[in-house]
Amino acid sequence: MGDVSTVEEVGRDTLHRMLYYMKLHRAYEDRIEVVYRQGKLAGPVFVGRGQEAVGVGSAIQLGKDDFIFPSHRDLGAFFIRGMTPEAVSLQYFGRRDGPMRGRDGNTHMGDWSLNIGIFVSQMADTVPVAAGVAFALKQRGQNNIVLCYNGDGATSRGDWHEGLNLAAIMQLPVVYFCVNNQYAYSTPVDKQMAVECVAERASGYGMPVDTVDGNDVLAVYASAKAAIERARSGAGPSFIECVTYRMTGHGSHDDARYVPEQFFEEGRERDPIPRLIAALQAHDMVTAAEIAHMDARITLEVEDAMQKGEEGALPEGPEALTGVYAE
Amino acid sequence: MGDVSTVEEVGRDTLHRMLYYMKLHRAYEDRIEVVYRQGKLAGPVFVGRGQEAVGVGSAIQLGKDDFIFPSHRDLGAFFIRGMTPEAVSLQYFGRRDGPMRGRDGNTHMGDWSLNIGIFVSQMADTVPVAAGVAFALKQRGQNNIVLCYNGDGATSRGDWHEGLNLAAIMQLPVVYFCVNNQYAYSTPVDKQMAVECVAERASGYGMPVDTVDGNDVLAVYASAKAAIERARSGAGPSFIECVTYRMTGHGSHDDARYVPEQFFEEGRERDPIPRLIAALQAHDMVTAAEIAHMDARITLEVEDAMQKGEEGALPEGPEALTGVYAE
Amino acid sequence: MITYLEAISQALREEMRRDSDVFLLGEDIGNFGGAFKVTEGFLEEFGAERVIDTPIAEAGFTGMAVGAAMMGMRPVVEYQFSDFMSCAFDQITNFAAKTHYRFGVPVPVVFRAPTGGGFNGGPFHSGCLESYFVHTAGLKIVAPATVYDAKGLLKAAIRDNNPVLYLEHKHLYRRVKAELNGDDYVVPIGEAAVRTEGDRLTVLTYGAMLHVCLDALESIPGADGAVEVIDLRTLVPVDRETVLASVKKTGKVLIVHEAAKTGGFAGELAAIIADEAFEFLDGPIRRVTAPDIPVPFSPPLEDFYLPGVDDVAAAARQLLEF
Amino acid sequence: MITYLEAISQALREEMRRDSDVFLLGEDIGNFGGAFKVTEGFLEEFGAERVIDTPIAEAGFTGMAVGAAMMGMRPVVEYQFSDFMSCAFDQITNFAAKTHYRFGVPVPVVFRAPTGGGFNGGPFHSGCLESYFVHTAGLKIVAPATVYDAKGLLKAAIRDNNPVLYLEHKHLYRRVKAELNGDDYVVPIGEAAVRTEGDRLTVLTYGAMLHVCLDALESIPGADGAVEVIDLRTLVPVDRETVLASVKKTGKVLIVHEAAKTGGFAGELAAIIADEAFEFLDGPIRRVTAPDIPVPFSPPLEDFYLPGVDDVAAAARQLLEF
Ligand SMILES: Cc1ncc(C[n+]2csc(CCOP(=O)(O)OP(=O)(O)O)c2C)c(N)n1
Ligand SMILES: Cc1ncc(C[n+]2csc(CCOP(=O)(O)OP(=O)(O)O)c2C)c(N)n1
Ligand SMILES: [Mg+2]
Ligand SMILES: [Mg+2]
Repeated sequence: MGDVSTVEEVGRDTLHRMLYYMKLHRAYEDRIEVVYRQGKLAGPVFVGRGQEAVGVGSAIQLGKDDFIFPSHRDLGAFFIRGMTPEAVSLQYFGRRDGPMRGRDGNTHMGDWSLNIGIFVSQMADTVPVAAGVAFALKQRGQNNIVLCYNGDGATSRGDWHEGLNLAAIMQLPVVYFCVNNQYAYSTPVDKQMAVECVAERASGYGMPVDTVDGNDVLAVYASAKAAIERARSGAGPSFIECVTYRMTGHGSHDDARYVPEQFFEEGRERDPIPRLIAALQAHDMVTAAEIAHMDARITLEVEDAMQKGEEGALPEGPEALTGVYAE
Repeated sequence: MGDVSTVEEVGRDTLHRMLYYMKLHRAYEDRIEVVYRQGKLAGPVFVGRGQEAVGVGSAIQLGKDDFIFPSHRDLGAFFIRGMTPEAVSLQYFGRRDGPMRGRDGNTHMGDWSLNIGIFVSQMADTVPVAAGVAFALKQRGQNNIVLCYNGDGATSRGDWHEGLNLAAIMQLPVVYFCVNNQYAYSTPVDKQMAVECVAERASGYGMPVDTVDGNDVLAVYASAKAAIERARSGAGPSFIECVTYRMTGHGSHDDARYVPEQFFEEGRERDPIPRLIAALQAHDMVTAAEIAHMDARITLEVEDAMQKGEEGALPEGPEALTGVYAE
Repeated sequence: MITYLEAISQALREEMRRDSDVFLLGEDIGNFGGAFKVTEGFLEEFGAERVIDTPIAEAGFTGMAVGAAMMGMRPVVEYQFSDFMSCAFDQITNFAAKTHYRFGVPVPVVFRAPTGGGFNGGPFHSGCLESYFVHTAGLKIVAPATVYDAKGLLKAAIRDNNPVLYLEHKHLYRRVKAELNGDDYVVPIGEAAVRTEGDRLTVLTYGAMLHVCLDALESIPGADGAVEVIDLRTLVPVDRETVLASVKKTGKVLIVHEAAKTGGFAGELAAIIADEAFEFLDGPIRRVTAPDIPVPFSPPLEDFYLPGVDDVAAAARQLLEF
Repeated sequence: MITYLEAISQALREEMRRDSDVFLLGEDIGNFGGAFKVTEGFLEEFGAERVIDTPIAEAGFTGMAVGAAMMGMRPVVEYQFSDFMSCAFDQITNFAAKTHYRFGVPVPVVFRAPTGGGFNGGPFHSGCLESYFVHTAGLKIVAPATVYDAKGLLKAAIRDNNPVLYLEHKHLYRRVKAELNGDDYVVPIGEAAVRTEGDRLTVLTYGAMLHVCLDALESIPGADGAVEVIDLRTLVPVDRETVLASVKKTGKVLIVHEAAKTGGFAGELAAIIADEAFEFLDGPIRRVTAPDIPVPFSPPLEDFYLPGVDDVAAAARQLLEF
């Protein structure tokens, strides 16, 4: 499994969109880190630099009525679902008009009108929740599906085990991704489990398991495509481990002292964005001008988003009291 | 793995002890069910009828300073560790001098002076706790080990996942048994998991996994022997699934309507006690007289235990207030 | 005459017939009809898609219910014993309770919690866990004491757009009976019921303890017309108006619950009263509760543990004489 | 001068040097020195057997700690944020808390819970979870507010033969400083400290709110000698004597905690006082707490959420004038 899709298969248009979203993800986070260092943000920043191919190569394949539960490093997937860079900035700046209205910060966000679920900080809690969403879709005979993303660290939690098992027993239309960036905070995968890879751990649930190069958007695309078709066809859940590299510390406060330089070098060599560009160029599917134009557009979008985010109004204290309960 | 030990290997003496404990387990539970039906017990009864080989074939191999965390159906293992039938009766009758002093009932018991741990009702909670006991043994350089037993149902819980993983990462001297009696209350294994057997589920943790006929005490003995040696040698944990038959309802209140008669027939055919006797007889290792003598002795022991249990003094209400905190 | 347990079944069955989004999940609720037989026959009527036997995975099936509820379905989760909610504590308090506040998406899920002691269930089958959840904004908590309320509050809980913890007391399952014409009605969440009127002492209670309190009145000379027993019915949001109005009338308060004392719900009630009705108090606020120990198994120990008629009567007499 | 955080590290280091049975486990505490750097340098000094980096498995490593404690070891568990204790709720309340009562075996484990808000951590990194645990018999709960107590209470907790929940307030980590000669001392569990003496109002508080209360005194005319601020230091078992003695002297009570109001620990205190010191009360028992909502992220929302100097001062003035 996990064999790479050919550039032809995927097609120029989708490839360009993937390149755009990966670049937008990267550019947005490069910029928000600067904003953070300028002391303009109340909370921390968590980025998915170097991991963009995972969310983008999978979420790009969804239809309007499908659902995702991204992890805290899958910003590209938020963008693909239609969350705007401006909305993300309003979120980071804790503004009233952000998706969480200032009630939660950074990538602790979602937008149900865009079928983007939320997560709680407690790692892996979304695994059974996503199964519940998939259950509702199945129950109602919609042939929509759910993509749920978690890190390698999350797979050590009981909720991950219980959720995967339930999805498998009930044959639910959900695809679970492990964004294996090889670290949980400072803890490398080999201290989190006694097996070689997360996929081994996932092999005991009765669903197809795949491991792919998470820095190769075409590999992610191919594996996700098979799993999505399977889910849509009613054949049940799948698990896909995307091996990637966390190219920063855990959060904006973490200098990643504990990560060997070697690791970052590997990650840089495998950077998913240049790799996609190279593939496109090899097939004459993109010109330098097109890329320059894309970059220029993204720069403007990100700048605009940061400005709107910073200008957005903060909520007023007493607004905190509303909405604990639904009508 | 899991190949049957030869009768010679195990030896007459140990075989007789195993037969004795399996019979004692069986006889005790047959009797306590009668006592229950007579309305003499405040709480329910959970029996391991037909499952005796699992606890007996494994716990028989432990040394004095090893530990066990039995499940609620491994009464034979309690006896092997030195808990007396009288103590068990005092427990069932809720008496002051029972191992839990009337504070908990039925097989919710243990005796730390005998290195028998307790469980809380929450299934699988003992999995990480047993790992912690094993951790202490390892830390202190004792070459003792821990055996921890849980049902098939318990393996669906997050604590089972987290505990197995920790034991594997830390290479702890513990052997985990799954007493797979094919039901969790009324729920058959195929509704609990989408894989064929619990062993598949255990294969993702990086420890050796074995599946044995849990109704063949020699098979249990052989598999446990290998795992115990492994643990003692410092090579880390193992997992052993013992496939057996729950020959009753879940508890004394449950008529097991939902279990196909076929299942009970199979269980009867595979009854571990006659099988061990046959093996012994095939090697002229036991005489009818010896068996008759063993049965007679057990009858007396069980009767005596029931009487002492019934005669034992109940605690007085205010005694409930002591011992919430240690000095 | 139907039992408290049958009232629960009736409410579930009627709501499932009324609304195809209502479904049930939990351990042994299908084939077996539930550990207490609340869902007996449901599998046959509603099928395996709506009466789901789960593995032993409280966190997992709670999370699943939350996800389905976010989609507008109305799951009713049965925990085999309320004690096992401890295994789903994170999903209940963090995902179910906080999602509407953060995300604006309703989570209409009901958590059915078979609660309480009185049958020698021991430390892990007898719990009254309400105090673990009253502190979590976003949850509603109801605790019916009567057959009528068992049905009406469950219907209200199922129709509510928030996570509702429904505390059904095991001791009442087959002990309380009443006539219920098969009517479709709800008991609104948030309204207490005055069970006896009185002007000298307010007794605040809920669940099985209501019956202990009512029995206690028998042994209190002159209780008639003097002791006002209020059945809270809902713990969150608690009916402050009814509670405060009664206290302002009587000036004396006894709070009775089965849960252990320290950190129990009585504390919250005492705090509300000692703040908002202080000027009306003519005596100390007293609590009759279980002691601060796990629920012991052996009959004499559990009998001692559970607040009884005598404990309530003694405390009430004291306060009346104060 | 050392910080509250350094005092915690000191206590841990000294106890680990003193007793080889003491060991630490939690996420990122070894290599990384802990999310807040409490255990910086510990891996180097004590080695990987005693400073254990765990996977993300709160239930699992809590259960492991309980098992090791049953063997007589003295594990100190670090939860990266106290909020994540919700994932270990079952192991803490059922296994750790109830084992000595049922089984007679001590469980000397310490649960270090980085607690509280004030740094825009949002709903899952700012929690004050004490109320979830005060109701569970078998646990002790301490909440140091000063550098001295941070060290002395942690040593007491480690040497105690029971599971002790140690609430270390993140907001105090680097904000409070004091001279500590490297002495080896314990602050006994169960003893409150009177921080200011007064005869007209008792203020009961703990943790970071102690400092808010002390600051509030500044803005209360005539607070000096009038307001008695009591730092509870231990929540379970609470120091009833000190609390009741003060209330009997002042007749007025203000209870301040950072946790949300409903079901918060203030309720328990109010209930104790309204029962045992009722005759001495000259005014309502007031609570200043956070509102009943999740902890919001955005600065203006969190500022509004957290009880502040003005809230405390206003409530205190009101009571003094009552
Ligand atoms: C239950 C729980 N425990 C601890 C934490 C603190 N924490 C936040 S992120 C993180 C590491 C997560 O690692 P991983 O799942 O691999 O995701 P990544 O950050 O690497 O994308 C930890 C330990 C948490 N969020 N939830
Ligand atoms: C967390 C939890 N949920 C539910 C229960 C109720 N319960 C008690 S035993 C049992 C079935 C256990 O099945 P299994 O683990 O296979 O053990 P067996 O009884 O078959 O030996 C259930 C559901 C429980 N004890 N713990
Ligand atoms: Mg990771
Ligand atoms: Mg079973």
